[in-house]
Amino acid sequence: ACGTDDSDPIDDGADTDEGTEEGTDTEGAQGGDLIIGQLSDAVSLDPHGSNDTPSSNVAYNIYEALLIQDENMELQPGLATEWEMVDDLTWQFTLREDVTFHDGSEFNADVVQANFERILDEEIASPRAFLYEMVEEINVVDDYTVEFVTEYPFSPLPAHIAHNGGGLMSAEVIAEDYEAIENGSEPGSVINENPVGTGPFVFESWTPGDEIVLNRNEDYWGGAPALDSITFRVVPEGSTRLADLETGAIHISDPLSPSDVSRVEGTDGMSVNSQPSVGLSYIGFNAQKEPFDDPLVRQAISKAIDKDTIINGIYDGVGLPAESPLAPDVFGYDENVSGLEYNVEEARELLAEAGYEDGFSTTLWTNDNQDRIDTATAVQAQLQEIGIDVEIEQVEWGAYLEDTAAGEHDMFILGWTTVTGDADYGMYPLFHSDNYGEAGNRTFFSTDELDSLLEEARQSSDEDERLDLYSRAQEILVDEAPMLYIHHQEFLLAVSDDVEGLWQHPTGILMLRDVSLNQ
Amino acid sequence: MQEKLLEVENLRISFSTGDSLLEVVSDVSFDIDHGQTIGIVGESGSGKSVSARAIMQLLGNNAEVGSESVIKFNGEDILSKSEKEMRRIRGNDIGMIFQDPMTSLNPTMKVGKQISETIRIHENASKKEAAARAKEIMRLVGIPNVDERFDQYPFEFSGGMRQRIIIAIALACSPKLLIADEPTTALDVTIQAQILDLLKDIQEKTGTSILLITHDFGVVANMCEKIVVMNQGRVVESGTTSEIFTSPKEDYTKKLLAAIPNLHEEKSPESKEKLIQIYSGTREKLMEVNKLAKHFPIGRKNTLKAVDSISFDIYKGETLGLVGESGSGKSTTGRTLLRLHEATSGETFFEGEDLNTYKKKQMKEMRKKVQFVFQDPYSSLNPRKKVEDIIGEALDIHKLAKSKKLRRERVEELLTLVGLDKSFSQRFPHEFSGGQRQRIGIARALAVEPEFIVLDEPLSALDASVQLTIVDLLEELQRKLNLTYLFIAHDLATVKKLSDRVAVMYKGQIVELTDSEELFTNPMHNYTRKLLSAIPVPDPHYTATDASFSHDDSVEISLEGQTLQEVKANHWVMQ
Amino acid sequence: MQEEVNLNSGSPTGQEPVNHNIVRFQDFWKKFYRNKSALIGGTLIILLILTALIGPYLTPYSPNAQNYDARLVGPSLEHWFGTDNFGRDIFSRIIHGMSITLRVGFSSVLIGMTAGVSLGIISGYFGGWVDTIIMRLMDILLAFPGILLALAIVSVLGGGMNNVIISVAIFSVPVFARISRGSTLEVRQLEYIEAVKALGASDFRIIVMHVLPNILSPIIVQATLNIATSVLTASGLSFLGMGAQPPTPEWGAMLSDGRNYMWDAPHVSTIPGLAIVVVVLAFNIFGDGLRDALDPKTKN
Amino acid sequence: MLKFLGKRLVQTIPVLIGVTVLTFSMMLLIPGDPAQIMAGESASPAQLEAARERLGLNDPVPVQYYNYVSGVVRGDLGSSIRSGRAVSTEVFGRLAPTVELAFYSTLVSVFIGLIAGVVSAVRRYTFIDSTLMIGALFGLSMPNFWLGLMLIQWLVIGTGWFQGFGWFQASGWGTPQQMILPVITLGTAGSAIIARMTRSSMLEVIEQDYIQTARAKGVSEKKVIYKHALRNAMVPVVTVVGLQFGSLLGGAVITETVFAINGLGRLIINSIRARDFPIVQGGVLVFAFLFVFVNILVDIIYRLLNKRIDLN
Ligand SMILES: Nc1ncnc2c1ncn2[C@@H]1O[C@H](COP(=O)(O)OP(=O)(O)OP(=O)(O)O)[C@@H](O)[C@H]1O
Ligand SMILES: Nc1ncnc2c1ncn2[C@@H]1O[C@H](COP(=O)(O)OP(=O)(O)OP(=O)(O)O)[C@@H](O)[C@H]1O
Ligand SMILES: [Mg+2]
Ligand SMILES: [Mg+2]
Ligand code: NI
Repeated sequence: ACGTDDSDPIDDGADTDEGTEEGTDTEGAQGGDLIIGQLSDAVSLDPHGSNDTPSSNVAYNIYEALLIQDENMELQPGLATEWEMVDDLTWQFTLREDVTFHDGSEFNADVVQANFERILDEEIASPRAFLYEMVEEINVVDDYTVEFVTEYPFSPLPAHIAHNGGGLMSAEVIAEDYEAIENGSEPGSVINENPVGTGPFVFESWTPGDEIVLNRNEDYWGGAPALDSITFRVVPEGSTRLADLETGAIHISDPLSPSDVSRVEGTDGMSVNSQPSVGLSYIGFNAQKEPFDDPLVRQAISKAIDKDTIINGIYDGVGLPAESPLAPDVFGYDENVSGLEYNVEEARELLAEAGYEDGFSTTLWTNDNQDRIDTATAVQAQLQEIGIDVEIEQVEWGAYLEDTAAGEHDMFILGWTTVTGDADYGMYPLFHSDNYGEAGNRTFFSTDELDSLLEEARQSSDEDERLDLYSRAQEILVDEAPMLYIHHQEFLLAVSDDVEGLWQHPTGILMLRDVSLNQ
Repeated sequence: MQEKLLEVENLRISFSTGDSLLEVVSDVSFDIDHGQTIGIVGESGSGKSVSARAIMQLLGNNAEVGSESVIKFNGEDILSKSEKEMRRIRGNDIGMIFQDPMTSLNPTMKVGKQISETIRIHENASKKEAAARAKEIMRLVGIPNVDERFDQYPFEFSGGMRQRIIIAIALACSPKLLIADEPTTALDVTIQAQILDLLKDIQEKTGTSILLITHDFGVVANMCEKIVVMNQGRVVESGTTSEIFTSPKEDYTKKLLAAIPNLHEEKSPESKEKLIQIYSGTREKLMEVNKLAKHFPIGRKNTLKAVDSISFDIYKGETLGLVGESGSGKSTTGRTLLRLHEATSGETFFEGEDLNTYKKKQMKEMRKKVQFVFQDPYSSLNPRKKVEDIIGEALDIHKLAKSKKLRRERVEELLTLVGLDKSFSQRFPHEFSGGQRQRIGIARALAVEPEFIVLDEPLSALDASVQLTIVDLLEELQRKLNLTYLFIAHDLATVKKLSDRVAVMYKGQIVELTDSEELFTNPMHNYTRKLLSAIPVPDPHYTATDASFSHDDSVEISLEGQTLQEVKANHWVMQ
Repeated sequence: MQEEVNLNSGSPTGQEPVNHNIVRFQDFWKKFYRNKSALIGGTLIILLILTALIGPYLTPYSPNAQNYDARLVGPSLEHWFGTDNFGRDIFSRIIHGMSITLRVGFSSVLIGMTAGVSLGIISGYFGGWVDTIIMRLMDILLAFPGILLALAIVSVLGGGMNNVIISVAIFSVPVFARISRGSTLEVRQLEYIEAVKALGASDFRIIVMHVLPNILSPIIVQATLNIATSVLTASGLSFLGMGAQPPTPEWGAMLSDGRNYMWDAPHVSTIPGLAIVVVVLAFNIFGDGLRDALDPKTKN
Repeated sequence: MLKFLGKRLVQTIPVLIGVTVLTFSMMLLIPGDPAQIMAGESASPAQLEAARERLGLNDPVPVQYYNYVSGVVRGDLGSSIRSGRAVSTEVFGRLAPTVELAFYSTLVSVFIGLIAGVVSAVRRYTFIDSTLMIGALFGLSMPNFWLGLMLIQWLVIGTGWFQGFGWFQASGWGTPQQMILPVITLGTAGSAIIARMTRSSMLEVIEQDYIQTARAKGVSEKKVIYKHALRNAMVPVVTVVGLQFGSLLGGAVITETVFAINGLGRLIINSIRARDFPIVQGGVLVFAFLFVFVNILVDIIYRLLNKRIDLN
């Protein structure tokens, strides 16, 4: 479905392997100990306590959510076998029976209730709470049926439930954690020591900053996975990860830098795994600041940038030029919406029309991510062509987030990942007037029409209607060009040829259940 | 014919300074027989030390030895020996005592180790044996408390003691030839006598030959069979000791001999007048020292009472001589007086005011009035400054030169005054001979036209004729400007000549204090007597009549329970 | 025994040039001039400065001209030093970046050295509580993560070249302070210091005229070495928005930008690295020469 | 000596207080909000607010500082904002690799630096001298990351030597095999500086009179150099070594990153970037303590080298 890299045998194997949830695919299960070298350590193994990819990667193997999204971001049964919308505000989930947690406790509706109540508990201050802030109550209907009631109609709820932030842990651990909080501990500290879920792998140990080890869950309800154990090892430097891969110290390097793709391809015994993401990289304009309050200027700039050059030049051709904020795999993406085309002549005209025939000077902010810096450098050179003088300013990450949220920028480079795979998450936080600043809308762009479209779309339960609304929203966003949509990244992994059955989710999570090592 | 131990022929040495070649030794020839002691005397800066270094092949890389020069040691040509061969000779066959005791010792190595090292290099001695031998030698050269001192560092030693360490190093392996460059100048006469006896002793036992460089004709007369007189890089005259003393041929030699200070000279009437004024209380007091003490911590608990509660007065216009055993605290007294060291206790009044209460500004004024000539001429000169700036600095500090030109003129005038060439102002300290450096120190002190100067061994490295010049200069300045001196020295003849009154120090105390005439004719304290009896007599035919006094056993004189008392009018003795 | 008259006496005559200032400078210059390393170092530095000034007018390419068709090309006739990931000509970038790199390296060292040496000498010379306070402050500064400090400077003073120079200078202050303190402690106890004290010299005078010249050599060494570290540190701070911002061809930044291409195109990082070596080499050789010329004992 | 030690240890207290105050105020000064950084690009305001409240970031500054200090006094360094783990666990867990790395690197750089410096001082102006010193400058001008990556690429991957002998695993710390390359990487610049310092200091000392005395004793040139000159030349070198050790502690970040060593340097930098104040505070505090300790050591060595230097 997503193969951009035909030369890669593993990729194909993984991609065609649908219905993985059923856990029927167990050939080649020789076991083995898989070692993954990753950029950074997990922050927390409390599924409600973090939202970074390394944490998710680990948590995904320990905990499971009620639903899962397949590689096409389509919803599939997880710990819930069925789900339906009872009315505009009520969703009902039927739970899988005979599932036990790693600590032996039983999975049932009470557990689900306890988990979601914890996420929404302000005292816990879960960074995942925003996914469920529309949920008003969680009702236990019977042992294996649970009901979510939302404050307003919210059709993407199942997608949110499927997010790994909705991973479920043993009620006993939750109780213990609360007890510890009473005694002055930080929320999650018990869970970090002893994460207990229902997933295919069981937590073994965590040396912070160094590695996390998981072991096979022999009693996994979907059948025990092939691997004996998984080690997530922190190797911050990309080149070192490759060296480790080459010397056999690790099996997977996550992530792989685009500039290293050719190197990996040229080395025996390893290959590149690429996976289109549901992310977007963009240059945001400050739509409330001159001259970016003028759509003509924003369009001019959007037209002046050759995305292909950037993708080829900086990302080594990895990634998809973005037409609109939504990636193709996101629900609501409209392939008929086409973005502003690269055309320097037209860009100049637009700029002249806006009253800047001689161009102007401005600044472009970036944080210290090398790809973003390079993008900025390329953009600077291209804007020079239409007379816009760009000064690049690097800002340290912490300050960057704060200052862009405060609207102190002219232009800035950032990214956004539609973690739920639903257009609501891909647009509502970024472009709704309620979300100015730190909530996500750092361009400070909004129109009334767009606001109402986005509101309507998130409340509608009719898929076709939603698609239609999102189409219109995307058209507006292309037209108004509050951002210059650069590209939808691809996740890149370098994988040892010993690894079989690996695939990566569009949200970046490694799917390890069916992986086996072939030594 | 038996071979000579050392033959030096046509030695010519030049230094390159800047871009000119400076010939400092020209055509020097002399030789030494086995077991012989010869003395080199001569003007300061005449090339004595340089010649000695040439024998050791330690001239440094800016020196050049003329191609026609020959130095033969034991019949072998030294100049053609490799560095490795030389190393076997140095310290073993030829021992060398360098002139400058302060900078010749490694500051970060324990003194004992510096001695035992030589033994270990040349003789297959174990560490323990070498240490035992080293201690023995330390005792031999008269270091007290050897066991304790063995593990001390050079900075903890007085000038004289350092000199003895250097002697000990040179003697450690009983060399065939000992080159001793001013070996006793920093020592008091008792120790000097001891060392000289020691050298003679060693010579007798081992047949060592000695090349002795010195200014002191008393020492030469005592020790040497032959004398070489040098002046301006050349040998002016040489011959047996009695020849030179009785029938000198050259003018320079005559001049030198004439300049030898004489103990029996009468004091001048001026001096007598001064004494009358002092004793009658009509002369103004410049300084009043009351129970001054300076203690240094040694080790963890012990303290060394370098100066242990001394009281005395200094009157305006007088010269107070300060003599005494090396290490008895003379320099420390001088330093503490001027607040270069903070006193441990006691008071010092300068022109009636307590020095300890002086504020910064007063101190600066005081510093203009009071000067210090340091005992060690080399280390008291900043190695990175030219002489012009070293002396000129004194003028700058007190704003005594109105223009650059005046400053330079004044510096040149001062150099001339102390008998140095004007052009020396452009040289750096390491380019001078010992005596020249000493005179630079004097010139610096004189630059500010002080009222009071502490002269710490100002003449030790000077030959007799230059000494005389400087002594005359000092006296003349005193007469003209009513200068006051505290004159610290070992050379008792000069002390007698220059001083109005003399204080004798021993173990940090003043043991005797009276006018110089009285002290030399009627010494009352045991230590003073011992001191006076050790004065070498500049007459080769003189043999010590007072055989009762042996130099080698340094009989400790106890000061337990004694105080300084006026035993006789104006004659204070510790009893 | 010879009894000839003086031909060439040990003591030179008193008739020589009158102006000693000139003589003194000539002495220094002569020594300096004759000192091969000083000469080579000095010439190199002058060459570098000239290149920094004139070079930018002569380069074959514009330093920021991108050419995606010639990315990561190795050194060739067309591109002497090859091209970087944007296809920019590295040779042109090196030449254009020279002035800014020299400025960062040199000014930050100069500032850091001045402040550090002053503090160190004061501390070592006076000792006691002055020493305690200064050295404890230096400890704090040393123990303190540089990034935090730099961040604070950015947030108070803003980014920009001058502030990066200040930050880098601040990092090096404790280093210079410690080194000069250590040497001062040693020099302080020497007799010639006591001798000038006896002359009534003020502490200031002693420090400037007597202590400083005698501790100069470790300071010169440290300073010339520090130029390299400063350039590298400065580029390390650019992510905070300090100092040279892309696409400025500052060498340290070029060096670290090349990091991603070290396997495929090592020249991208190696060449700026070598350029830094050349500059540091020039200053070090020069520093050695200076040291020798200042030391009266070395003759050449 | 004991008195000196006592005095210096007492002096550590103000240093540590100074460090905490400085760190604290810097943290206030610099923009960036831990809650927001934790939440990343997509955070909801309510959630941020809740997080701030929980972390006590909404308290007035003096209250925050008071809370912090009173915690420290009770031996509680607080807990990480990001992970919730106790700061002491996080910090001390990572202390050993960093200290070891700095220690071995210092050892290596002293060893190499001293030898190179002495050799080039003794053979002044010869080919060896120039080669060594130019080598030193190369060592100095190579950034750690460059050297580290090059070592990995050339030695580990390029030649296969290390993996062939089972000597090297690119990541991790603890076994001698793992230590070799990081220690070389970190120690190189240090040896360069030490070599240069030693050379210049030696040149100064060799000119002194007492070196001549030693030669006059017949001491071999080697012993003259190593027993007489070196010790006297050591004072500036010791200073540099002390500084080196200190800066290695802090400067190990890059080496730790390149070689995947789970050290304190990396932790602190990451925490600064995440505005994880308690970790930064704790880490800096530990560094400061080590630093002061190293400085005390340096002063003692000064004194051991030259008894005349008065510590009090
Ligand atoms: N390293 C040097 N460079 C230049 N000139 C030097 C050097 N060493 C000594 N001289 C000069 O050589 C001459 C002889 O010096 P030397 O030290 O031999 O004198 P000396 O006879 O030992 O005098 P003194 O009795 O004062 O010690 C002096 O004029 C001195 O200035
Ligand atoms: N800075 C110091 N630290 C420790 N001990 C010292 C110090 N200076 C001098 N002493 C000791 O004090 C005593 C007296 O020394 P001082 O230099 O005053 O002797 P001196 O009478 O001048 O001897 P000399 O005639 O040999 O110069 C000696 O035992 C010496 O070792
Ligand atoms: Mg001499
Ligand atoms: Mg003395
Ligand atoms: Ni003149």
